[in-house]
Amino acid sequence: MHGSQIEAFVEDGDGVVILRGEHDIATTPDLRAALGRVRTGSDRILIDLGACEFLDSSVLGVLIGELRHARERAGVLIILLPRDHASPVRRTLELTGLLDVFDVRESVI
Amino acid sequence: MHGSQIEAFVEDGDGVVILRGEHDIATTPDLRAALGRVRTGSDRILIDLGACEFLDSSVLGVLIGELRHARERAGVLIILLPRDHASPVRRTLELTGLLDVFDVRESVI
Amino acid sequence: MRLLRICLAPQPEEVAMVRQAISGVGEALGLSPRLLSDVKLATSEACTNAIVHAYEDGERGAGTLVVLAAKAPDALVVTVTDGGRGIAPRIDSTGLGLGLPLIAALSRSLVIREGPGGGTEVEMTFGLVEDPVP
Amino acid sequence: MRLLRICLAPQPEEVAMVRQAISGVGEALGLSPRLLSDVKLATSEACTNAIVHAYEDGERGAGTLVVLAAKAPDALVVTVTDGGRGIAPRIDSTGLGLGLPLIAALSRSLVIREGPGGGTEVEMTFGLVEDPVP
Ligand SMILES: Nc1ncnc2c1ncn2[C@@H]1O[C@H](COP(=O)(O)OP(=O)(O)O)[C@@H](O)[C@H]1O
Ligand SMILES: Nc1ncnc2c1ncn2[C@@H]1O[C@H](COP(=O)(O)OP(=O)(O)O)[C@@H](O)[C@H]1O
Repeated sequence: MHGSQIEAFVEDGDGVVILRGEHDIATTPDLRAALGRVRTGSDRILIDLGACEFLDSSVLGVLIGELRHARERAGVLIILLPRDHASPVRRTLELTGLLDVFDVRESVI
Repeated sequence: MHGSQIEAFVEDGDGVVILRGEHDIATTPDLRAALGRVRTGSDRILIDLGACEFLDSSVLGVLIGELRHARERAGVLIILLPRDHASPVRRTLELTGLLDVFDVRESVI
Repeated sequence: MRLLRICLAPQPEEVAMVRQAISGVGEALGLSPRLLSDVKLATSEACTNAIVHAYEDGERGAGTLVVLAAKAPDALVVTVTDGGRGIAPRIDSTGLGLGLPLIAALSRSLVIREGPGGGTEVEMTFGLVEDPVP
Repeated sequence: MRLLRICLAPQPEEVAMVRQAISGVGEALGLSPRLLSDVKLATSEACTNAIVHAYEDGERGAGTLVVLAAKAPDALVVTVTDGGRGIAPRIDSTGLGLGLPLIAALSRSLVIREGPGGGTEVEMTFGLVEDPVP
């Protein structure tokens, strides 16, 4: 699948954004908008990359921006990663040192 | 001359820092300290590069940091450049687009 | 040996297509899944840089972006060329500066030079088998 | 033809010495003042990157930094090699990310590859006369 999809909702007070498929400079505006929607009123944001097949450095830029937002308002940002440890998404976060920067958990998708 | 020298003083309420010679990663700690000394109590900082023969991107990093400081406290940062338009220092600021970012004047050194 | 040549508009929506094309090339060469994803990411980053940095906002419409892939004896060489203003640091870049070091980390070698049309040519060489120490 | 080879400790205080040495090389080749200052700045940035990024804080003491200069038919080639951890993006870099694009802007071509000892080799090629369009 080479499409991309973004789902955003609030559940039990948590803002949840699910990325599916491939995400890059073309989808970061939608991602930013989705985060803006769920951010209001949620102290905890979950970004679920369990079904994300690709992300580039511009998406990482949005994730880091979100982490700064979260820290400024003493909120929490959690990144959920594909369970497959060989997934490209995991490797990209590892190469950029971001596995150590984010609060990272395993996705159940 | 391949040495480097930093002079810092307050004059008429302005914080003045004069860089002479070559400045790089080895001299940025002294530059930061000098700026810290003159910053207190001065709304206007002048960094005089009129006798600066070389600066690298780590010095530019300090200058940009100082510009942020200045903006945060609604102060002013002025960069004085060598009169020689072919000077390496001018070219470095030009290449990095910083001639348009800083308030730039001509040095009388 | 040339494996791929695509000319495209330097627009964000085009990058996914480049990744798909370069994946096809990599699969045909029998690259491992990890190498394949490295080639995709590096190529994607190089295209994104051309799209974001090579052209002034108003000039992207007339801009060009060419992606070439060629097989060397034991390597895949991917070249991304724009016809833009040439590489230079931009203090007001909204990016994090991850692109170039990421490409350098993903490739066996990275060459940056002026393109034939005055823009930037980014040439990335990848091994066909994974290096012993990853 | 090799013009220079210096091995030095990857320490901030050493960079001025490298600039002085490479200036001597450039002057001997009759480079224009502008080319000379471009070579100095690019070489300085490459050394600084090796000093700042190649080694973990505790390991710089045992680190190496080698600067080579060689003359090609119509070019000066400067190579800066460290024995560090290899190039990769570092999100916590305190730098502005100006170094690599600045080197690319200053040089005719920039090559980044793994060094023989596993670190990073940065090869910068400069023309011996200024390009017609600066
Ligand atoms: N194709 C290009 N054309 C012009 N400038 C470029 C190009 N690619 C990269 N650059 C310059 O190099 C800088 C560093 O690029 P990169 O490491 O990808 O970081 P980022 O894109 O986050 O700024 C960019 O900010 C830009 O100034
Ligand atoms: N010799 C090197 N060894 C390891 N990593 C390097 C080296 N040179 C550059 N890098 C990586 O490339 C990134 C970009 O370098 P540069 O453009 O000079 O920006 P900065 O030094 O301001 O971060 C650095 O943050 C670092 O992660």
